[in-house]
Parts: sequence; structure tokens; C-alpha cells
Amino acid sequence: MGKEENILEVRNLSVSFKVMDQVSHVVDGLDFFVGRGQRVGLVGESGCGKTTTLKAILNVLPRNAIWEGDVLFEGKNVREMGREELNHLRRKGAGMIFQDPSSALNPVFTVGDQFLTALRYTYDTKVNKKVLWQQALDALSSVSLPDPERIMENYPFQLSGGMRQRVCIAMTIAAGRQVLLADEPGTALDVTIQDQILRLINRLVEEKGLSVVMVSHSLGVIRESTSYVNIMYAGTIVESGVTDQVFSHPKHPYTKALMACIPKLTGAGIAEGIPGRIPDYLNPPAGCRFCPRCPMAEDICRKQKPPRTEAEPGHWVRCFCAEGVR
Amino acid sequence: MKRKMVWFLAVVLLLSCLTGCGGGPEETAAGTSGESASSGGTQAQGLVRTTFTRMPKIDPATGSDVAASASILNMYDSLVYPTSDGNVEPNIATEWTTSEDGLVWEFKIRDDVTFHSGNPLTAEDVAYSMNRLLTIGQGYSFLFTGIVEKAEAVDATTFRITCSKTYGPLLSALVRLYIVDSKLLAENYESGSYGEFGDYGMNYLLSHDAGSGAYCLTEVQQDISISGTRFEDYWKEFDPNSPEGFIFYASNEGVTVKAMMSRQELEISDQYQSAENIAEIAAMDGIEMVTNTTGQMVSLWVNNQKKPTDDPHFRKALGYLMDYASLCEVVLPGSIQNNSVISPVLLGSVEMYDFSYNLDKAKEELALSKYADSYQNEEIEIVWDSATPDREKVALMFQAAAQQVGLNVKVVQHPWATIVELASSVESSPNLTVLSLTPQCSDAGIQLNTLLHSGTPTWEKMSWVENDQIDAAIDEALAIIDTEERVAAYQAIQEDLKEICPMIPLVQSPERLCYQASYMEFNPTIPLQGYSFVLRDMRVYPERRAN
Amino acid sequence: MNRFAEKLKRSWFKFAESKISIVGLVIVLAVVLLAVFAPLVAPYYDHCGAYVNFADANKAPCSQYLLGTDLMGRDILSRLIGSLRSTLLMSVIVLSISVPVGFIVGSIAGYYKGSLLDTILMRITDIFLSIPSLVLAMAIAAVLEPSLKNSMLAITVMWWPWYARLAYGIASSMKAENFIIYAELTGAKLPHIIFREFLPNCISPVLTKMTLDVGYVIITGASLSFAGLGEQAPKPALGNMISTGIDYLPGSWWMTIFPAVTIILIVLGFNLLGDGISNIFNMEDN
Amino acid sequence: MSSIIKSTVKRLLWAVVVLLGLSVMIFSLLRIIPGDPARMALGETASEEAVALYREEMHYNDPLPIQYGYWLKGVLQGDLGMSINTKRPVLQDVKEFLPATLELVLWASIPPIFVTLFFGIAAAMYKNRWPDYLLRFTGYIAIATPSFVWAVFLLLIFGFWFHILPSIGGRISLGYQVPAVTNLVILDAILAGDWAAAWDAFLHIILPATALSIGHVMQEARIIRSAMVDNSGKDYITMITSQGVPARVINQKYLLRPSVISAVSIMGLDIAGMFGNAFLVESIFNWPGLSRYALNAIMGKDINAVCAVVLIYGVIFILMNFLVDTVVLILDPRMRQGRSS
Repeated sequence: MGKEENILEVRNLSVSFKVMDQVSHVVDGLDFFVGRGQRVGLVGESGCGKTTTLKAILNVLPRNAIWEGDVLFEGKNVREMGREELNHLRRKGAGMIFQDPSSALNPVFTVGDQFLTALRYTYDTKVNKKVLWQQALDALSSVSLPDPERIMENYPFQLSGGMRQRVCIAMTIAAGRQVLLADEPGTALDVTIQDQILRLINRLVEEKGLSVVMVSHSLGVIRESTSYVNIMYAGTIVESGVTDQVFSHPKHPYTKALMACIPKLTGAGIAEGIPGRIPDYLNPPAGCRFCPRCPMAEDICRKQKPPRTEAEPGHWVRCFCAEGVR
Repeated sequence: MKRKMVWFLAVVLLLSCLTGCGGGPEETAAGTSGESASSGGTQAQGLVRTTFTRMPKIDPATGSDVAASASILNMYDSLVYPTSDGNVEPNIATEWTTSEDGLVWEFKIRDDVTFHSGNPLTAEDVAYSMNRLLTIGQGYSFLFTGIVEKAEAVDATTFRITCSKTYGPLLSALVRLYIVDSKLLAENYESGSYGEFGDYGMNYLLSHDAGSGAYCLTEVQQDISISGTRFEDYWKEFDPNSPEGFIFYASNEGVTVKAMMSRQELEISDQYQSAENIAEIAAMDGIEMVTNTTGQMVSLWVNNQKKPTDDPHFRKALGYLMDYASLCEVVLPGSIQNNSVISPVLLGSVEMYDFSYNLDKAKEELALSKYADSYQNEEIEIVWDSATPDREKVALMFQAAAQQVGLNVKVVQHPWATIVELASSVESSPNLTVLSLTPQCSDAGIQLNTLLHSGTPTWEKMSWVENDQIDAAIDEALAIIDTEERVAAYQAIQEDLKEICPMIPLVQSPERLCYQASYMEFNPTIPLQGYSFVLRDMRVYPERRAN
Repeated sequence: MNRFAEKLKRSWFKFAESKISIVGLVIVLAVVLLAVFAPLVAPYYDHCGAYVNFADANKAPCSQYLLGTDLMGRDILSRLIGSLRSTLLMSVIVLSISVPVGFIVGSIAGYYKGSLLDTILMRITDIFLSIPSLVLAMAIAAVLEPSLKNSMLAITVMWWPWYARLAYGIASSMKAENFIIYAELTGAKLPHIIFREFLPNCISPVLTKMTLDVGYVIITGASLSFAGLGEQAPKPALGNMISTGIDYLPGSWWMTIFPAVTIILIVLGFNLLGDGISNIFNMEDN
Repeated sequence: MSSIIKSTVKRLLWAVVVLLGLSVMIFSLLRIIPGDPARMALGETASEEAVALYREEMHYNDPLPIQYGYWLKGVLQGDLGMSINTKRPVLQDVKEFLPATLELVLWASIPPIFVTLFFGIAAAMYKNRWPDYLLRFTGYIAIATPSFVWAVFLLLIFGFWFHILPSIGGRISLGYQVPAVTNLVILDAILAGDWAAAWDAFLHIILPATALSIGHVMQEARIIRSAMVDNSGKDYITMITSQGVPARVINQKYLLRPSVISAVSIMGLDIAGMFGNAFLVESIFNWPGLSRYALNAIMGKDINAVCAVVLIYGVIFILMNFLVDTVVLILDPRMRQGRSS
């Protein structure tokens, strides 16, 4: 994959948060790439820094975040962007769908108000309100919401969770953004609705030819809707490759463990399936972050961070002990 | 959007409900005029503004304290007028005659006096004023109650008083007969308990005047101030530099008075300011202090009927607990110790006591009292008027001294209205009250009567002497027409009082008034309550005011 | 034991995270110590009682009287220290009565939420809350004889409804929880539910509110005392000292300014301490 | 919309219930005081017969609940009894003094709202930078300072040191004649087109209004600040930021509105509480309002006047709560649903 083809590159991204007087190192040297029109998955347990990564891409991290490394969007570094450039990225480049639709919409403004405000700034010149309104209606229709006029006048609390999620998706796709950052879409909703939402996203991505970063802790979702997958553990990508390849030949002990407990899909299930818990980010292990839970851990694992190694063509892994590395 | 409009209207409606509940549009906005403060425009130039401790009662039938007297005497004319040497001179009455038995008095009334309303003043009005005063039974009525049997107009210019008994100080007392406009009041009767007279115009007189005095009332702001302007048709001549008007404020917080004096927003500061503040004000640029020996005395009223002050020795002991030197030098500077139960300026007062600050003597007296064994267990209450900060010092000084002899004293402050309320019964009157009293008339007997006679209806009898012999002696003395004989009788009564020790006189203290000497002349001379504030006798020179 | 120490250490850390809370703690400790040892600390403790000395009256701050003297020649510093006792006593008594009363009323009403008893109790609470607290306190103090005791009573009467509301909110939301239902099924009586189930859950919000309330109680008490409805002469009280002093501004500024600064300092101390304590509980929740 | 009306009616009904309770409380306050109310009304000099007649007239011989009924009827007709201090019907005093207090509280509450918002937003925007520290520091001091202490400080500064503002009482300088329409002097002067008078009256109100409001302003600014800081981490703010909406628009609209809701109800309580603090501030600045009148009444044990003021402030407080609920209802659409269900 040539670099110029990547619409989005994340290189050696580290994000830490100041909590009281301590620093929590959540994301640690993360790399991944998204090609134009590619659907990339990001899999990991809850709390491994997936959402943080997505927020870093749009530079909407909380104020107490400290981040290093580069996020390149169409070759431009997001960290070095000025306010205008950054807003341009957010308006036209990439858009994010939040995990919890109930908290992603401002509770004291109507959907229409928020939608129109968001749309207005995607134009460089002032645009007639009616045009914006129609654009919003179209977007709402395209996410299969009935009676979009009424929805525009409603407050978020008057909508169901699924409807809110669809509104968020509509807001994100309406302005014609190129990259969709989907943060566990639908997980906060019940399973049938979650399925509908996923299918909706897949349909829209196909229709509009969007690039996608699909974040999930569900392997099933990822397998269904991505072509390339990054397995994430405690803020690091431990394994990445073409989805089918990774799923059929997992290399990293963590990926293997994940695969092993597929029947239990929830976060708790994984924690149960793999002995131990995710590390304390305040004081993470010096070497490989997985080594405290790793059945194959060796001395070197505890001392050094494993480098990113191509275990087989197009299939990368960060492990000293993985098959094909040694 | 329509919905927003509806909400907006709802808020506006509620807000207007909130503000609307205060008074209808027919009321005049409180404070739209007459209010003081700020750098006063040109309108303030010829005014005399001063402060009192409370809202003056401006109805001559109800007011009798300093504030009321000062207000009433400027808006009304009295039948006769006091002089600085303790006598009376003609005023509305030009001359008078007495019958042989001293029971019937006839006064010639001036015929050139008009009220502020334009009505002419006649003998009818004088008779009406006396009857109104007696019927309502408040204010200065105690001077005449039980004495004046009948007040009538013989003709338009002759007023006759028929007494039920001889009364020596009658002329002195008539200084306090202020004449009200009977016709004006008759037009303003409201329903009340005085039969054909309705409420006797009392409600009307809360916010209007009905007098013929040198100044007419223009505005009353309840609890704030009263103000008035010169009555240009006054029957006496005005000096061109007499004040054009007045504002009497109804509160005298020290800080306000000081600030207003320093900004020339007040012409005269009241005498109830603390010694420290008076000194501070007197030291300001262009301000001088004048003292008027009005015969004001500060005394301890002692409830003679209440435990443990019902014992004469106990009362005497209290007299030895007061540090008179500090009183005269620090607390009430300029005062002199008073050893007489009535004001020493009055003819006929006797030095009865020889109190000094002496804890041993106090203990001796306590040992003689019937509470010799138990006085440590009693609590004595000492009350002071909250508008007079210096009296707190008196009370606290007394408390500290009493503690040293083992007496338990509780210091309590009350506003004046409450003190008057308490004074209305033996049970509620406190053991001790620090108050001041200025002679209301220039006759010693009147003060003896108000202080000690059981028949007095006013607060002054807070000592509750309730002694039949003294009552009889006072009645007898008052009936004597001849001044010399009467004075001798007064002195005899006081000799008898020595053993009883009905109250503890503390000091005689002059009124200490600071005024804007740079642009006004102020020289009070008449030693009667309220008469320091005769506006007509003051002079104001607005052109001399700084800027 | 170790866990307790650990928890304590953690709490202290959260508390001390904001340095300004430590300032508050220091002020409060100083105030409490001064109040407790007032007779020993005050240079002239007898000036807090019936004492006059006109020779030294109205003295500006000097080496003998650090904060000057008042009109009776009493040392302002000693009187300030002396007034701390009644000031603290007032907040302690007011809170130690109004908190339990409010808690019990609120939790009973919350437990019986929806019943007639709930309506009656909470409406009574609402009625008390429907008058500005200072107005109510003053009216009560006016009907009674002015004294420290009565001003405490007046403030207590207006204070408990706030705690009733707080406890009501917590109790009514807990009522439907499983462990309460379980306790009911196993035959727990009302007192058990109130004190064993509701109380532990109320402690952190109530304690937070209490520490923040101390300052308000002091301000309210000082306001009453300013109006002459609190501690009576000759005993010192902060509000009263200010109201007496006002008349002697600006010349004798020390009579007003020092008591005013003292009130501000005390209230500031308690507010800062309260913020620190609420930090402990708030972060625990997160 | 109908749900809003329904909940409004419901709240109005509750307000009436609370008012009735309040009246019971005040009635008991009137009857608790020792002494014979008839004797107190007529004075010590009145005759026994007159007192007995008065007792009969005022139904003092009836059982308490019936007395309450008569009393309430009187109150509803505007009969609040006579004042012992002023010897006038209390209603007349109230009509005279209430507008001044209302004017003071209005000026101490409405303009400061903007100051509060400004401070709150500034502190939140500059979180942990000097404007925030400055506001937090002054805020701590301001909140710890009782309003009467503010009044004393302002009096000292402007009464003696800088004579820029009138500080010693009154609503307007001598000599201005303002026709009474609303009895709010500044408003009346503006209505009459007398700008000089309006300005003068405005200068008079600055100091007392400042003394009354300064603590509240700081308190509420703090609440708004922390709500804004809290809310700025909420998903919906991140969401709208990620959509490329400029920070200015987000702060002033999408962050501000949800953040002021919690402050609004506290503001309402504070404004109502100002009537209490006005007691001392009015008396220090000689402001001729109802609170100063009430303080004098309290000192003089003028119980009818005290009760009337408590009643009126209670009514205002209840109205205020109602108003605040309404404002919250406007600002927070969630409440509309919550209230009606």
C-alpha cells in the first residue's frame, strides 16, 4: 500500500491524561492506516483507548489530554493544523459517530437546531436556511428515518435511542465527509437495533464510497464489515492485517485469546476469558503491555517493547514470541 | 416562533405581577421628593435639615417628645410663648386675666392670625384645641387632665378656661397648648371613636398639619422624614435669612449624620450622637458646637415596686455604683453631676443626694436592705434606648461596677416605642432604665408631678412611686397660686423624698448640637424641650456655602 | 485497619489536591483552637464580660492593644477571640439539631413516598422553605426575646427543611432498590431501614452540605446579631461589634474593620474546608 | 403545549397550598406572642369595655380555627391590622415601602445576571489561567462576605473616601418630581422622559444593589463556571466540536444553555433571599423600603407589621419559585416532559 493512497495515517500516537497529580498513559505508540475507500477495523476490549484514538484524529480530546505522535489526514498533520484547517477537516474530511447516541446530542436544543448549525459551517459562504433544511431532511431520509420534518423539530429526549443514532449518522454523512469514524455504533442499543445500524452504515459506506474506521469490541461486527483490521490492546496495536487473514491465522497471543472466547462477546466476557485485567494505565508495564496476562511471556517481554514486525506479508504483529516472528 | 413569544409574554406578565403588588397608581412614589442624599441641588440652599431619633408625631394632641415638640412648635402657634428665663410671654393670647379664686382664666386672642388653610384663627379654635387634646388624652394632655374642667370661646377673641381646682403652673403649661384649625379638621374627619368628631382628624394629621405656625408641612415620609416650607403669610415678621424650609429626618445613625454633616447635607446634628461622634463632627471644617442648657437630665428610672428595687436602701446602693466622674468627662462630656430628682434648672429643685462612686458605701446600703442576704441571686435589668448610643456606656459602666459588689445586672436595649410600651404597667417596667428628660414646662411642680405622682399617664412615671402621701403633697403644692409659696412646697416634698430615693439622678447634660457655622446662625436659648429648634430664630446664608 | 488508613490517605490526597483547601483547614483549626483556649489566648479575657475602662477607650491599634479598643476601653482582639466561641457554638448547635431532624423527616417522607404522610411532611417543609430564611429567622427572633439561644432556635427552625429535602431525595430514590425491598421482606422495621440503609447513603452528601453550611450559619447568625437579635451586651458578638462600630467610621475604623475581616476569614475558612471535603466525596463517586 | 399548561396549573395549585400553610404559620406567630391582642391594639389607656367590645368585634373569643378563618378573610380583603409603630394600617405602610424594596431587589438581581454570565463564561473559557484564578479568588472572598459587611465597606469607601456615588440614603436627590406610575422611581422617571432624574435615582441605587448582589454574583458565576467545565467534557459538546462548529458558537450557545440551567434555580432562590438580606442593607443605606420598615417593626415588636412583611415576602418567594420553574421549563425542554408525566 503506497502512502499516498492512505487518506488517514496514525503514526506512533501516544495519548496520556493528567488525573490528579498522576499521568495515565492510555494510548502508547499507536500506528494504523486507512486507505481511500478502505474499511478498517479497530478491535479491543473496553477501555483500551479506541475512543481516545478516534478523538485524537479530530483533535477533540479532553483538555487534560497530552498527546504525541502524528495524525496525518491526506498527508497533513492534524496536530499542526490551524483553527481554520482543523475546522475544515472536521467539516469536510472526517466525521465521528459516537458510541452513546443518548449523550451525543445536546439535550436542550432541537435536532433541527443542532443539525442546521453543523451544516451551516460546512459551507464557505452563507447559505439559505431552506437549503440547509432540505439538505438535513434528505440526510435524515437517507438514514431511513420516517417523518424527518417532525424529527427536526423534536428534542433528542423525544427520540428513541435508535433514532438518535440515526440522526447522528445523518449529521455525519450529510456534509459529504470522506472518512467515517464509527465508535462502536449501536452498542448502547439493543441487539436488533444495533444490527440495523450496522447495516445502515455498511449501506451508506457502499453508496457513498466512504473510508471507514470501525471501532468495536465485537469480533463479529468487525469480521462482517471491514476489510482490514487492527487488534488493539491497552493502547497499542498488537496485530494488524487483512481481516480474513487475521481472523484465520491470529498470531498475537492476545488475538488468539480473543478468538478463543468469541462466544462471550461482551467486555466482561473477554475479561473472563483471558485471565488478569487490562493494565493500570497510571503505571503500565515497561515492556509489552500484555505480558502480565500473556501465557507465553518471556523475560524480554517484561523489559522491552516488542517492535512492529511483519510476520507474513501484510500481516503485522507486535510480539517477541509470536509465530513467524522468531 | 410563536411558542417563544408565548413564553416571553408569560415572563413579562409574571414580572409585572411581581412589581404590581406594591401600591396602586394613585399613590405618589415614595421618595420622589424631599429625600436627602447626594450633593443636593440648588433647592437645598435655604433649608435647615436636622435629625431626630425617631419619626416625630406631628399631631399636637399626640406628640410630646423632643422630635414631636420641635416639629409641632414650628408648625403650630402656642397660646403663650416661653422665654429664656423660664417665664411666659404673650403669643396668640395677647393678655389674660384670672378670677379671684384662681379658677377661671380669660385670654384675649389675636384676630390677625390665619391658619395655613387660610381660615382665620378664632377663640373657637383655641377651645377646640384644648378639648381635642383632653379628649384624645395623649401628648401633652397630662398637663391639663383633671385640672381644666371647661374650655370655651366666650366670643371670637376671648377664650376662657375654667379649672376644677387651683393650679399654679397653668400658664407655664399653656406653652404646650398648640392651636389647631378646627374647620379644616372638621372637613377631614374619618370614622372613629369620638362620636360627632369621628376620629378627631387624627388620621388626617398623620400626614398634614392644621396649624398657623411659621412653617407649613409639605411632606411626610413615614419613618424617613418630614419636611416643610416657610409660611409666607405668617402673622409675625420673617427675617429674610430665616430658613426657607426644613427637613427633619427620623433616624440618626451616627455614620449617616457624620457623612451628611461633612457634605453640608445637614445643618444641625442631633444631641443624641455619641460623645466621640460629636467631637468628630465639631472638628469638621466650618462646623461649630453650641450647647443649650435645656435642663435636660439623664437619670436612672428605678421601678419602686419590682423586686429587688422595691427597697429604698437597695435603690440608694445603686446610686453609689455610678462613676460620676467618668460620666461627666467621658461618656456625656460637658455634663455636671445632678443631685436632684428634678431638673436643677427648675426653680425649686433641691439637692437631695450626695452620691459618689463608692463601692463600700454601696455594700453598706445593700447590707441594710431586705435583700442583704440574697441580692447575689437577683437579676436586675437595665434598659437603654437603642437610638442613644451613649446610654449603653452608662449601662455597661453600671453593670461593670455592680459586678464588683456581686450584683447581677443584665443590659437590654429597646427602641423607644418599646420602652414606652413597657412603661405602661408596673409589671413590665424594668428595674432600671437610663433615660433623659427635658423640662416640658418651666415649673418644677409639673416635673415632680409627671415623675412621681401615681396619676400621671405618661412614661415618665416609670419609677412607680405609688405613694399616697407624696401624691397628696404634690396635689397640694400645685394648687398654690403664689409662686414663692409653691416653690417652698416643692422643696418640702423633695426633702421628704430623700429617704425614699425614688430614682437615681445622674447628670444634668446640656444639649450639644453641632451646626454649619460657616453659613448659618444658630443660638438656642429657651430651656424647654424642643425649643432649641425654633426655625424662625435661625439664620441661613446660602451664599456663604462652599460651592 | 490498613485499608482504613489507606482510605484516609486517599481522602487526604483528594482533599489536598486543591491547595486552597489546606488553607481552609488551617484557618478552621486556628479558629477552633482560639475558641477553645480563648481564656488563655486572649490578652484580656475579662474584656469579654462586664468591663469598662474609659481611660483606654477608643484607642487605635498599638502595642498594648494590638487591634485597638472600643468605646468602653475593651480590647478588640480579646473580644474577637471571645466571640469565636458563640459563633462556633451557634453553627454546631444549629447543625446538630437541624441535620438529624431534617434527615428523619426527609427519610420518613421519602420512605412513604406517594402516601399522605409524604405529602404532609414535604408540604410543611415547602412552607418553611417558602420564606426567605433570614426573614423567617428575624420574625421568630422578634417574637421571642433577643438572645443567643433564641437566635439559634430561629436559625434551626429555618435550617432543617433543607436537610429534609436532601434526605427525601435520596431516600425516595433508594426506596425502590433491591436491598431495601429485601430488607423489608426479611422484616426490617422502619428505624432499621432509616438508620441502617438510608443513613450510610446520606452521609456523604449530608456531610458535604454540612461543611458548606457552617459558613452560611455563621453569616446568618452574624446578620441576626448585627440587627441586635443575637448575643446580648456585654458579651461580644461579631455582628454586633460591626453594627456598633459603623457609627464610628471612618475615624475609629478598627472597631468595624477587624470584626468584618474576622467574619470573612472564618466563613472563608469553612467554605474552603467544605470545598475540600466535597472534593473527597465527589471524586469517590466518579 | 398542553402538557406545559397542565403542569403549570398543577404547580399553581401547589403554590396555593403552600400559601395557605404559610398563612397558618403566620397566624400562629401572631397568636404565640404573649399578651392580649385586643389590649395591644387599643393601648393601655383603653377602657375594659372598649377592650371587651374589640375582642368581640375581632372574634378573639372564638376558637382558634374560626379566628383563623376571620383573619384570613381579612387578609384577603387587604386588612393586615394596624401598625403599633406608625399607628397606621399596615397595608398602607406596605404600599408605601414595598416599591422601594422591589426596585432595589430588581436592580440587585436582573442587571447582575449579565455580570454573572460574563464572569462565569470568562472563568470557564480561561480555565486555570489568570482570569479564572482571579475570579475564583475574589469569588471565595465575595461569597464569604455577608451583604451587610459589603454594605459597610461600600459605605466607608463611597461615603467618606470617594464622594462619587450617593451613599447615605434615599432613592433620589431632593427636588426631582417623578410622577408615580409603577412606583419604581427609575422606571417612572424614564417613563416620564426625565432622564436626569432617572440617572440620579440610578446613582442612588448602585451601592445598595451592589452590596446586596455581589456575593450572589460570585456564587452563581462559580456554579456556571463549574457547570460549563463539567459540560465541556460531555459527548454532545465533543460531537458538535467534531462537526466543525466554531468554538465561539459552541461556548455561547451549546455549552452555555445546559450550564445555566442549574444556576437558574439557585439564582431564583438567591433573588428571593435578597429580601432577607435587604433588612440590613436597607438599614445601613437608609433605603426607605419594606425591609427597613420590617427591621424597625421587629425591634419595636410591631407584630402585625412583622407578620405582614413575612406574608408578603412569602408570597413573593412563592411567585419567584414559580417564575424560576417557568424559566427552567423554557431553558430545559426535558423538564416539560418530566413535569407532566
